Amino acid sequence: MPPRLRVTDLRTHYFGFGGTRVVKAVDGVSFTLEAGETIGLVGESGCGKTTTCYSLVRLLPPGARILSGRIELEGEDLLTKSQAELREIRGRRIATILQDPMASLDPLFSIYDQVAEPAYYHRALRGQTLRRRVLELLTAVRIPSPERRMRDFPHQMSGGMRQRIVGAIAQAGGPQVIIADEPTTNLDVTIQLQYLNLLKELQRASGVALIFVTHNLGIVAKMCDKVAVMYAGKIVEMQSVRGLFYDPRHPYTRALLDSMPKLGTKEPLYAIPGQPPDLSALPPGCSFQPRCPHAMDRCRHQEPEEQPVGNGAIAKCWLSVPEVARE
Amino acid sequence: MATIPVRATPFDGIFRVARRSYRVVADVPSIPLLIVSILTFVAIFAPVLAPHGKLDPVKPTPAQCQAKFGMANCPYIDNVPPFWLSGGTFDTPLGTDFLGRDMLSRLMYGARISLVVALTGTLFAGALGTLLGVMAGYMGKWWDQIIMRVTDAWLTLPSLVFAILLSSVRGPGLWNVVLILALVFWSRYSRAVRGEVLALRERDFVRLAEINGVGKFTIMFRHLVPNVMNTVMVLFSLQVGVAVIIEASLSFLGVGVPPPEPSWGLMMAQERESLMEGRWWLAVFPGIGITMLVLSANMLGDWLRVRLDPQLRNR
Amino acid sequence: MRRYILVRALYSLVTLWLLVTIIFGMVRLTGDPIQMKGEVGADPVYLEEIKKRWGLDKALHQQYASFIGKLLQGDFGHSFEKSLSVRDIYFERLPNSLKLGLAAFVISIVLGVPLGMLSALRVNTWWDNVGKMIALVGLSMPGFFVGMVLIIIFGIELGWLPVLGKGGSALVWGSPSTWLTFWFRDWLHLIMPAFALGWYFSGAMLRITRSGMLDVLGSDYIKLVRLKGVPERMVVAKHALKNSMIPVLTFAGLNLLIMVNVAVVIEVIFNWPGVGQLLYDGLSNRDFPMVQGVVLMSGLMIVMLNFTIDVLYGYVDPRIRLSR
Amino acid sequence: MITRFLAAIAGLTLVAATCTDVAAQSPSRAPILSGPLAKLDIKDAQIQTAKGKPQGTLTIAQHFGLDPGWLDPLEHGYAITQMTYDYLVHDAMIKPMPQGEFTYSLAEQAEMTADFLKAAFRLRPGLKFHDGQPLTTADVKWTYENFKGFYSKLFRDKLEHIQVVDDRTIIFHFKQPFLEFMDLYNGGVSGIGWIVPRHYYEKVGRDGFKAHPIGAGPYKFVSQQAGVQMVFEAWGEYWRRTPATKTIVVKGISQLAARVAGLETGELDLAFGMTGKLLPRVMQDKNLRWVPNYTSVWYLMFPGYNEPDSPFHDKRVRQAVSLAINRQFLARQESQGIGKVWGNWISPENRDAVKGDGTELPLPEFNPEKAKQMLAQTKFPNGFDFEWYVPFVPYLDMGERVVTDLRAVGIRGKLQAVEGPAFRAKIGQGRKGYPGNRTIVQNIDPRPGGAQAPISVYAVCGSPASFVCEPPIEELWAKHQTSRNPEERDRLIKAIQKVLIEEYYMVPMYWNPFVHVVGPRVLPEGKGFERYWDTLHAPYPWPWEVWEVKADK
Repeated sequence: MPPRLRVTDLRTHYFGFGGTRVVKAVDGVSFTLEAGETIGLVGESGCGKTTTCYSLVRLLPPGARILSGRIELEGEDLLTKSQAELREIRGRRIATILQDPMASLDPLFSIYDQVAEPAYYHRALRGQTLRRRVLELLTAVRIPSPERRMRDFPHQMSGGMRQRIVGAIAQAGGPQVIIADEPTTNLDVTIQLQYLNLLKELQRASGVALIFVTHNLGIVAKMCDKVAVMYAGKIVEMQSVRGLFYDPRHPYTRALLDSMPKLGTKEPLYAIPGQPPDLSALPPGCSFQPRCPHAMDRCRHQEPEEQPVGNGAIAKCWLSVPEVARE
Repeated sequence: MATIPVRATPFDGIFRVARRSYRVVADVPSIPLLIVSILTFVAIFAPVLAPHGKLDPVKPTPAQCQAKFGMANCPYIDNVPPFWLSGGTFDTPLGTDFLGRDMLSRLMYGARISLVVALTGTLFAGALGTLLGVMAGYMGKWWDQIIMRVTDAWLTLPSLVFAILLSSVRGPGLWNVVLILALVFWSRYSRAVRGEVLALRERDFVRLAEINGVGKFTIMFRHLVPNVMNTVMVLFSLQVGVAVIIEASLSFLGVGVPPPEPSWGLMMAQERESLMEGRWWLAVFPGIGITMLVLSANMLGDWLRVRLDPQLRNR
Repeated sequence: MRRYILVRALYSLVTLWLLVTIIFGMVRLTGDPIQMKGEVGADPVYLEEIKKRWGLDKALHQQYASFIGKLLQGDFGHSFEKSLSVRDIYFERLPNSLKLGLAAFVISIVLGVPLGMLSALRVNTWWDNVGKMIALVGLSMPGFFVGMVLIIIFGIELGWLPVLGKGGSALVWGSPSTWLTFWFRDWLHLIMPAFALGWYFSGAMLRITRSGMLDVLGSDYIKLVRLKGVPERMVVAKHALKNSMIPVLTFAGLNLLIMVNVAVVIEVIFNWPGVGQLLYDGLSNRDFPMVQGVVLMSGLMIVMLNFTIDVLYGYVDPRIRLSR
Repeated sequence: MITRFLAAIAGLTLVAATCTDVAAQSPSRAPILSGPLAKLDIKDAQIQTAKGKPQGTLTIAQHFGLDPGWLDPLEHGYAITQMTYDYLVHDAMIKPMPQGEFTYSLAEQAEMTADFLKAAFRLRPGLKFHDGQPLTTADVKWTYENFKGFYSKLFRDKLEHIQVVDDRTIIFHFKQPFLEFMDLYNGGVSGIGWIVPRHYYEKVGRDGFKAHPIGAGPYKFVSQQAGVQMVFEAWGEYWRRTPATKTIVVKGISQLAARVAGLETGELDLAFGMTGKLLPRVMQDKNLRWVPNYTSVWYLMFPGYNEPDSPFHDKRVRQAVSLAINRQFLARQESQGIGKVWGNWISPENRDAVKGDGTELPLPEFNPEKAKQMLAQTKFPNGFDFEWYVPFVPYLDMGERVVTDLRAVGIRGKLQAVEGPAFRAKIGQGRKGYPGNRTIVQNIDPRPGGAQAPISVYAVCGSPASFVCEPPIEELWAKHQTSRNPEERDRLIKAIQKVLIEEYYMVPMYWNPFVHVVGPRVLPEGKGFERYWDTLHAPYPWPWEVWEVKADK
C-alpha cells in the first residue's frame, strides 16, 4: 500500500523581473508521511517551508513554478492533475490551517457559511444535513453554544476561537492530510496549548496525517513524530523527534537547538551568526557554509549529498560522510 | 561563538552595486522617461529650438498675403493648417493660430509653462504639507488636532473648485497658479506624512534621540523628514500630473495663465470656436501635449511608487 | 462603539465648521460684490441700499454670526446675482447635475470595475497591461480635452449628437409629472457630457478596483477559501468580489458626489445647467451666497458620506475603531 | 455729477418738435395742466384693433446667464439688457418704439409745465394687468414711490408730492424745475416708468415677484429656471395689439460656439453678439439671416495718463498707439470687414455725435513706421513695456490682436483677462479701478441718449467712472451745463469730442456691429425681418409683440 503522502525531489522556484531573477524557494525536497503520522517542518523564516506546503496543493503565487518532482497522495501524482481535479482534492483530501486566525476568515461571511463551504462543495450536503454537519464540526472544536455562534461574523470572535473555527473548516471535508502552517504563532501561550491538544485529539479520532510547519522546536517535540529541518529550500536533516533532540546530525540543527531558551539556566541565548541566505544568490557549495562553525574547504566547493545516518534518519552534511569527516 | 565573516572580494561589491543600479535603470519605463526628457529639453531650450517667436506672428510674404487676403501687405496669415494638409507649409509645420503665430513654437513654450507651474507648485505644496504633517505627527496633542482638522476640511473641498475659488481671489497670473497649486495640494502630503510620522515616532532611533536630549526641531528635521521622503517623493510624482491638469483647467476657464502666454489649456480654450470651423488641430495639439505630459508623469509616478514600496513590487 | 461614533460625529462637525469658516473668509477675499452691481453710471444710493440689503454694511464678525445663524436654519441666503434664494436655485439645478453625475457614474463603473477586475485576475499579463494603460490614459486626459474631441467627432463631423445643453426636459419640483419623466428624456444630450465626465473617473475606478481586488486576492482568507477547494469562479464572484467592492463603492460614492457637485469644466463646455455651472457663474459674479451655498452643500455631502463610511467600517472591523 | 449729466439730456426735450402729422392722428386731448406748457415730442402709439391669433415659438439666446432680477423694474439697473424683459412682461408710460424715441404707451397723454415744476399723465382707458386687475394711477404712484433702481435718489429728491386726480389722471409736483424728467421717465432710460402692479407686488414680496412677475406687457411670464431659461406666453388682451408669437423662450447661453450650434440645429431662432471666429460661418449659412446692428465704437483709454511718470503722459506715445493699430485688418478679422473704421469714440447713434467717418473727424491712420518715429522722439526710442492691456470681456481675441499690433512698434504688454462682471465693475470705478498708470483699457459703451452721456461718464473730472480729467474740457463742459441755447450746447459738446480725439485721450478703433442672427422660423422670409431693429438707439430688437414666427408643426 502506498504511503498517505510521498513527496519526491520537489523543486519550486520563483521567477521575478522577467526571469532574470530566480529564487530557489524549494530545491529538491523529499519526504513521506503515513496515516496518523505528524511531520514537523522546521527552519528559519524564508527557508521554503510555506512554499513547500503550497506546492503540495499547487496553489502558488504568480511567478512561482514547480519545476520537477512528484507529489503522491495515496499513490496518485498530484502534479499531473488538472486544476479542476486538484480543486476536488483541496479541502476534501488535503486541508490547510493558516497562520493568522485574524486574517484567515472572510470578514463578510458568517461562520456558518465558511464552515459549510467544504462540505457543500465536496460532500454535496444541503439544507438540514449541512446544518447538522456544521454543528457537529463546531462542537468538535469546542465552540461554546455553536447554534448561536455560527450565525456570528468573524470580527465578533476572539483569536483562539477563530483558529478553532479554521480547524473545523479543515475537518469539514474529512481530509486525509492536514497542513498546519504555524497555526499557533499568533495565539496566546495558554490558548496555544489548548489548541494543540485539540488538534492531537482530532488527529487521533480521524487518523489524518498532519504536516506541521513551525519554527518552535518545543511544539515540534510535543506534536510531531518526525521532523524535517529545512535550510535554503532543502531538507538538511530528517529524523524522528527523539533522534533530533538527542542526536542532531547537522550543524544547523544543532544551532537551532542551541538557540532554544533552556529552563533553569542563566546561559546567554545563542543566536545563529550571519543572515539566512539570499535564495536568488546562493553561495557555492553547501548553502549553510558561510554560517557554519565546522565549514571545511570542501563545503565551499561541493554541495553535500543526502546521507543516511542510521535509524532511517538522513542528513545533508559532509560531516555525516564518514570518509570526509575523517579527513 | 565566533561570527563568521562573509568573505567577499572588493570586486564583488562593485559588481553588486553595478548590477543593482543596472536593474534600477533597466527597470525605469523607457517611453515615459523619454517623453518627459524630450518635453523638459524642449521646455528649457525653447528659445533656441522654436522656429518662431511665441508672441509674434510669422511674417508673411506679399505673395501669401495676395493669395489669402487679396492685398499686398498683411500683418499675418492666420489659420494655416499643418504641413500634411493642403495649404500647409514646412515653415510652420503645425500650422498657425488665429493670430498667425506658429503653433509648434507656441507648443514648445507651452511645455515650459506647464512644467514650471506644475513642478514648482507641487514642490511648494510638498514642502508645506511635509512640514505640517511632521509637526502634526510628532508634536501630537493640540498641534495634531488643529492641523488634522484643517487638513480634513481642506480635503473636503474638491481640488478644482478650491483652485477656481483661490484664483478669483488672486486673479490670473502664472505665479498665482503656482501659489494656488501649493495651497490646494499641501493637505494631501500632510495627511500621508502624519501617518508615517506616527509610526516612526515609536521607532528606536527617535526614542534614542529623545533620551539623549536632542531638541524637537532637530528630531523633526534630522530624523523624521529624511525618513518620510519616500512617501513624499511618491506623492510628489503622482501629484505632478494632477497639477498639470489643474493648471490647464484653470487656464481653460480663463482664470489661470493669462493670454498671450501660450499655456496649453489656454490655447485649447481660445481655439474652442475653431473646432466648429473644422480647424481641429488648433485645439487638439495642445490637448495631446497635456495628455502626453500627464501620462508620462503618471507612469513614472507609478513606477516610483512600486519601486519605493516593496509591498507593491509585484503589482 | 457609541463613543467611537460620537467622536467621529464631533470630528465631522468640526470639519464642517472649519469648512464653513474657510469658505466664508475666502469668498470675502474675492472682491466686493457691490461693485459688480455698480456698472458704469450706477446710482450710489442704489448701491448703498443693496449693500445694506445684502448685509455687507455690517462688520465682518456680525456678517459671520448671521451667516452661521441662518445656516443652522437651513437658509443659505439670497443670491446676489440671481436674486432668488440660493436654496431654491440650488435644488432647481441639482436634478440636472444629478442626471449627468449618475450617467457618468454608471459609465465610470461599467467601464472601470470589470476592466479593473480583469486586470487584477490576470495580473502581470497582457490583459493587465492593457487595463493599466487604459486607466493611465483616462487619468491623463483632461475632461475638457475629451469633451472637445467628442464634440468635434460626434457633434460636428458626424452630427449625431446635440452639442449644447440638456435638452428641453426639466425636473420642476412643483409639477410631480416631471419627477419621473425627466430622467428618461433627452438621452442624446446626455451622452457626450456624461462620457467626458465619466471617462476620467473610470480610469480612477479601474485602478482602485484593480488594487482592491489584488489586496483581497492576496489575503489569507481568500487563500483559505481556495484551500477549501471552492471553485475558482465562486472564489472570485462570491468572496473576492464582495470584499473588494467595499473600497470600490466607497470611492465610487465619493466620485459621485464630486461629479454631481463640481463638474465645473464639463458643465461649462457642454453648457449643462448644473450645479458646477452655478458655482462658476457665482464665482465670476462674486455672488457670495451662491458660492458659499454650492461649496457647502458639496462639503456637507462629502463629510456626511465620510462619516457614514467611518461608522460602517467601524462596525465591520473593530481594529479601525481602536486605531483611530 | 449724474444730475448734471441728466440736466444736459433734458435740454434736448426743449427742442421744439415738428409733430403736425402725429397730432393729426392723435385723439382729442383735453389739457390736464393749466398755464404754459413745455413742448414735448411724443409720438402716438399704433394700435391694431383687429385681434390676431398668436402662433409659434420664438427661442432667443441671451449671451450670458439670466438674472431673475431683470424681471423686476423696481430694481432697474443701468443694464440695457434688462429692457429686453421690460418690453416682454411690463409696459411703460412712454417708451422708445420704431416711431420714435418717445412714444405713448400706457399713457395716452403727457404734459409738462413750461417751468418744469409739474408733469401730468393720462392713462389709456381700460388698462389691465395680466391677472385682470385694472392698472390705475395708484399703481403709477406706488411704482414711483417704491422705485429702487438707478436714478431713484434723483426722482425722490426732486419730488414734492404726487397728486392722483382720478383713476386715469396723475400729476407729479416737483420742488425744483425737473428739466430732465421726461427724458428719464422714458422707459428706454430708467425703470421708473415701467408700471408694477401694487397689489401683487405687496402680496408676494420682492423675491416672489422676481420668481413670478406680473405686468401689463404683451407677454405673460410662465416659468423660469434661474440663469438658464425663461418662458413667456402671449397675452391676448394687450392694449396695443395681439402679440404675433405665441410663446417666447429665452435661454442664457454664454458660449458663442453653443449659440451658433443652436442656430444651426434650429434650437434657437434669435441670437445676439456674433463675432470673431464664427462670424463667417454664420454669414455663409444659407438658413440664417443676420443684421449688422451697429451699436457703439471700440476705443482705448489710458487710465492715469495725466500723471507725469506714466508712459502715456506724452501725447506722442498715445498717438503712436493709435498709429500702430491696423484697424482695417482688425475689423476684417473680428467682424468680417463689416465693422467700420471710425474716428470718434462716440457712436453716431448718439445725438450730437461728431461723425468719425472722415467728414467731421478724420479716419484714424495706420502707419507703424510713423508710430516708431513718434516713439523715437519720446523717452522711449526703443519702445517700452506697459503693464496690462485690459480688453472688454469676452472680446479677448480682439485684445490679443491689438496687443500684437502694439508689440510690432515696440509697445509691449500682457493681456489682463478678467471675468465680465469684474471688468464692468472696474470700469465703473474709472481711474481707481486700474491702479498704476501703465495700463490700456479697451472699452465699448452702447449708451442711449446724446453724445454728452458717454462724455459725462468717462471724460469729466466729477464722474466716478472718469478716465479723462482735463481743464480745457472742464471749461467747455461747465459752459455746456449752464447753457440753455441748443445751438451753443451742440457746439460745445462737439468741441469736447474733438479735443478728446485730437489729444488722443481716447483712441477709437472701429464702429462695432453687434451682429444679431435669426433662424429660418422667423417671418417674414427674406430681408423684411430687418424691420424688427427699427427702434432707435436700441441694441436689441424691441418691441417683442411684433415678432412673427412660423406656426409650430
